[in-house]
Amino acid sequence: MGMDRREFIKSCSLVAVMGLLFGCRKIPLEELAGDLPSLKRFEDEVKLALSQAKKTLDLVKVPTPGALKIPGASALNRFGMAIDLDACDGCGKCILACNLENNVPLVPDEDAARGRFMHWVDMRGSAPFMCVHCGNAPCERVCPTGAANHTPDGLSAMMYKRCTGSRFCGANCPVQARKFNFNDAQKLGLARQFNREVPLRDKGVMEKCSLCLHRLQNDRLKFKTSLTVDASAEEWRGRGVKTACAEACPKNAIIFGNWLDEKSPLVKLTKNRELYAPRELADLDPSVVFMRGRR
Amino acid sequence: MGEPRVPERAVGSIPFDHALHGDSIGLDCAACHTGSRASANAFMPSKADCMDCHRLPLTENPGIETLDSMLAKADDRPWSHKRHLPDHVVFHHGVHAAAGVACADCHGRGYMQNRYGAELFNMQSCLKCHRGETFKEKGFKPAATYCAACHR
Amino acid sequence: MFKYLMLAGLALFLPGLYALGYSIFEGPSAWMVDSRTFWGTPISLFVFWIGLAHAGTLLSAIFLALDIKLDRRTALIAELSTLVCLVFAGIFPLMHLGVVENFYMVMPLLDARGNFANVGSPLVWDFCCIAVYALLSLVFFMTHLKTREIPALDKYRKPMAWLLFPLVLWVHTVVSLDFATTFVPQWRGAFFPVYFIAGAIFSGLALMNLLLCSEGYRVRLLERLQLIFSWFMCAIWIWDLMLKGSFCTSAFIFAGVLPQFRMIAVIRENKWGRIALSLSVLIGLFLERLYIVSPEFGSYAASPLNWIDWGLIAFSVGGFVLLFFGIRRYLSWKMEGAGSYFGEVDGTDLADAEQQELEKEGARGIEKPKKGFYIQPWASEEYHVLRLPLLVGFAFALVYSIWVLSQSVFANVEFSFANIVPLLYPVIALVTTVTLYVRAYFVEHAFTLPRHEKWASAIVLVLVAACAGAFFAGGSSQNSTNTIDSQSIGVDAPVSQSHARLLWNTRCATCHGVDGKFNEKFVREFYPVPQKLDVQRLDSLGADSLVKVILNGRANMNAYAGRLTPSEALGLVNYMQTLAKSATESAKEGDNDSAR
Amino acid sequence: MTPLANSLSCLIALGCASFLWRKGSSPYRNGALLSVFLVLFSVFCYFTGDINDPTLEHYPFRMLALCLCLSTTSLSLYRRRYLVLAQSLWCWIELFGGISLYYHGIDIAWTRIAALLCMTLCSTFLSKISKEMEFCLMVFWLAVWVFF
Repeated sequence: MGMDRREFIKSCSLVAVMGLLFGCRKIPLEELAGDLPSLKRFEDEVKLALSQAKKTLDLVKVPTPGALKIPGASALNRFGMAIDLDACDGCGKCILACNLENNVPLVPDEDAARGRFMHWVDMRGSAPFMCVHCGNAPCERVCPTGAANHTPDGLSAMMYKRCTGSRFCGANCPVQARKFNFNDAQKLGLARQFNREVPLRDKGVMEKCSLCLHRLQNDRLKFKTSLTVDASAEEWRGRGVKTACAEACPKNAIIFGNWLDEKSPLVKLTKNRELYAPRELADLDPSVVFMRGRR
Repeated sequence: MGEPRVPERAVGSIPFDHALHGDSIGLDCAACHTGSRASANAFMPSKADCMDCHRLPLTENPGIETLDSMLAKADDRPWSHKRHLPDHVVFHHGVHAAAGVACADCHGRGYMQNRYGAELFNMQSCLKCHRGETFKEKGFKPAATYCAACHR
Repeated sequence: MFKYLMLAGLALFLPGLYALGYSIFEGPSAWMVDSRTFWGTPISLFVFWIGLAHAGTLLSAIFLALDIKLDRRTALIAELSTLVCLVFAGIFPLMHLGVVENFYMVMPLLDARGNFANVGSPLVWDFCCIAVYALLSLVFFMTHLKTREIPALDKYRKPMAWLLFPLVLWVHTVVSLDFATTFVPQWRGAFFPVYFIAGAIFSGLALMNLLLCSEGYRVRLLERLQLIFSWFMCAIWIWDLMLKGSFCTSAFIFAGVLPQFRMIAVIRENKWGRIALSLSVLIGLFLERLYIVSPEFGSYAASPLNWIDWGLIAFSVGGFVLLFFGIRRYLSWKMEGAGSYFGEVDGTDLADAEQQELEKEGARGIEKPKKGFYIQPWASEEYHVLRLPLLVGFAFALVYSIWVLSQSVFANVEFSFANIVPLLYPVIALVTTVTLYVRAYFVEHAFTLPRHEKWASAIVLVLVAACAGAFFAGGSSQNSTNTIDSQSIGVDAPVSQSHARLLWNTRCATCHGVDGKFNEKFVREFYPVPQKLDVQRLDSLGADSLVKVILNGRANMNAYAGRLTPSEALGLVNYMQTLAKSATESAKEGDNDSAR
Repeated sequence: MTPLANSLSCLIALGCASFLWRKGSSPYRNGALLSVFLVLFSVFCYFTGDINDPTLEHYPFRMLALCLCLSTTSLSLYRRRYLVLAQSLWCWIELFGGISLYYHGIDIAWTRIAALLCMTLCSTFLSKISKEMEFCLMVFWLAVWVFF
């Protein structure tokens, strides 16, 4: 299959456009020059997003996440995060860190005005809020192509090349954690690959927090080539991995770890804390939770 | 997929023959492709890697002087090639080597006669092996087939 | 008459086509999308047109199946309208995709890579149901069209009608499940299947009445049904209101209140009055679809639609008018002349025909007395025609569902029978129809195709096969642009034994051999023989000097300073010692063996 | 919805059924009656059940389907056909309502659907339906409604 259907369809629609309307309206033919946006613009966008952030977040208590219930789930790993509401002061450093780690593109001004950012992490109730990687994720259930699917170790992964952009997952996500690539960021010069590890997304696909999937993958591969020094684990438990947001947090309010590994910081630090999740997600078995209460 | 993939030579390209460097003198692929047993990319030999052996004239045949002079002139990363996989595909040579997959299983033997492009590099062949449908005689155990094992 | 309609259609269609092309190029950001669902007008239009598409099958097939007489002309018009509606119902879900060329990934068939669509997704059900529905309606229409020339075909109409009867309802049920299965609070409703079906039939009736007006006659039965359905819709809306507390007022006014004016004889008996009634129903139901798909648009006082939305609406409406009346004109010689069986032409009142029809309708509105109080179902003719094909269809559906559920692709997706139930009937209907007509053509020789039609069908088959092949192969993605050259030195961290072994095999085994003895093939022939590894020597030299040797080189050995970190060198030294030990031990054993 | 209200609802349906398809009644009358019944059932559900309970969403429509089933026994013409169709409608509502609820984590009432399907098939191929048979059918439906 050498031929590229996208080009074909584009040219077809273009023929329709040109043949039909002769200079009636600007026809989007010109390829916009893709000069890379400056880091400054990313920082400014994060500031703008912070200024527009939702002020409230409706939380309810949830139990500590256990092993996944999906078939073929790993009994050793279930990765997740806990966000410490007592420590977090909503500085938003995590948002920028995430954008740079995952090459999250900028959005044009009109989208920004509508609050339609591509940020995987956004502020709600002055705390970072991202996809919580539900144990039984509604988005995965309705994805027609299976592009949104679960890994055995608890990530709700997104396969961009398999996505046909039906936006059904977005419609079915109770908290709108999924972001849709409405515009071709690379052509518009809004995308920049800060991190070679993460591919840039094309126009028309869904994306969302991947829990830094690439870091986990790299660690797993490193483990499987048996190049790690600590022989303490005979199975891969993803120890020593941290998400970009967790790394960037100055207050250590974001803790990444493995819910099923008692050695993991997540399990240690969530002991005798009270765990919360957004009300809409409480009974969808979230992997990313908020925590409060005495330390 | 099909077009032959000859490694791109650096300027003043140095003649190279896989056949002379292979099993015939008991060299492992990893001797030059230093990453092929341990890291994600196989890598190309650096000048130093070549010089490990070529610091001495190795044969009597007259070509060797020109070769050595060329090597001497070459910059210290003489070889490079384009990655044969899309950016959203994760492939780690080390893991496969550790699992006992031989280089020739995927790369074929063509390159031994300096014929490139005979490799089975596509998702079908990956998945077939990961599902344990191919290489039965080698007794590989089925590997991960969930998408995020190899894609990002 | 039709010519002017076609021109009007064209006038709407062309700008609409521009909007379509533009929005396909621009992608979903072209039309107004609602932050909640990302869907917007195209999906509303899809639901709207798929609903209108029910008019045809409802009136021709279901009436036929239930022995409610409808004249050939009305039935053909209905069936034709179904087909044309389906064209537009099919376009919108495709053009609303973000990556249009990936639409084939929605088909529940295995592709070359072993990827499989997620058959648990209502979108996949949609795709299958609509495709099958379109195909079967086409077959049904052609059969009906040809009954004039080939009376033998008439025998297959009723079986087809019985097949289409559930299918048409199934299609809209599945469309409703797109919404009912989600977590969107405004879409909660296990009653959506009935709701959508009622709405579909309602709008379909309105469309039929409109088309009949253009034909210049009317069918009172259809107008009555339209009125009755308006009541039923209102009842459903009341329940919706109770459930969610939200309500689409404009839809209620247009489709609930205005149709009641049919009770006034002046409006009812006036052609323009009837047109107005039907139009208001259509408008009302379209507004309702908009409301359902994007609940956050709220009131329509301030229009949420931009020019693209209007363009898409114009495209579908104009396109429908153009296409429908175009075909209608082309086929008029086949359609007309049958006389309007119980319709009445404007002016000349055929009230008595209508009266007879009323009596025929019998006491219960949609019912016609018949001799023979009780017919055994299995004695009926259609049962005989359908028996074998149905059996094949069911068998195939069974096999298919087992195959689907056994796909290894669903390794970590929980699947139950409930996920594929909606796929079953379309599969059954498709296979049954194919069997039915293949048997009719090859076994019973019920009909023959003229030469050009044979060619046409052959070409179509080839095209279908080609598409299937392309979809099976799937797309391929660009290779990375990264170039790879030689390995750069790693971070200086302590290395494990296994790492050291890998390093040894990579860096040292060329000369020193994997097992610490030499690589015979290389040294001796090309290269001076390196020092032998033995424990005493290694110990006497000591680790530090050995590390220095590795990093800085020695007589015939190159320096590895730029390529190995000190700790890696140290790891190698330790590994050398283990190699040496094992070598001496094996040597000892060798001696013992020889001594023995 | 409490068992009491549940059984009450089927009695209401039974009562409403007797008004349908009277001899010589016009389609308008029947159509209007059906719509009114639906509103009536909705109001009944609204006041007897918890509006946030998902299983309530298609309850009035199930009542309507039951009502139609019961009413068909009084038909003089095409009794069997409409009896079968009414039962299929009920099945339909149960099945697809069930599927949409299944996606919200509520199990499908397979037993009820299976029972209805069996009865639909049986009554298709049943020889002439006598008065006694009608009575049995009605009892069966009510039993399905109350117990399954």
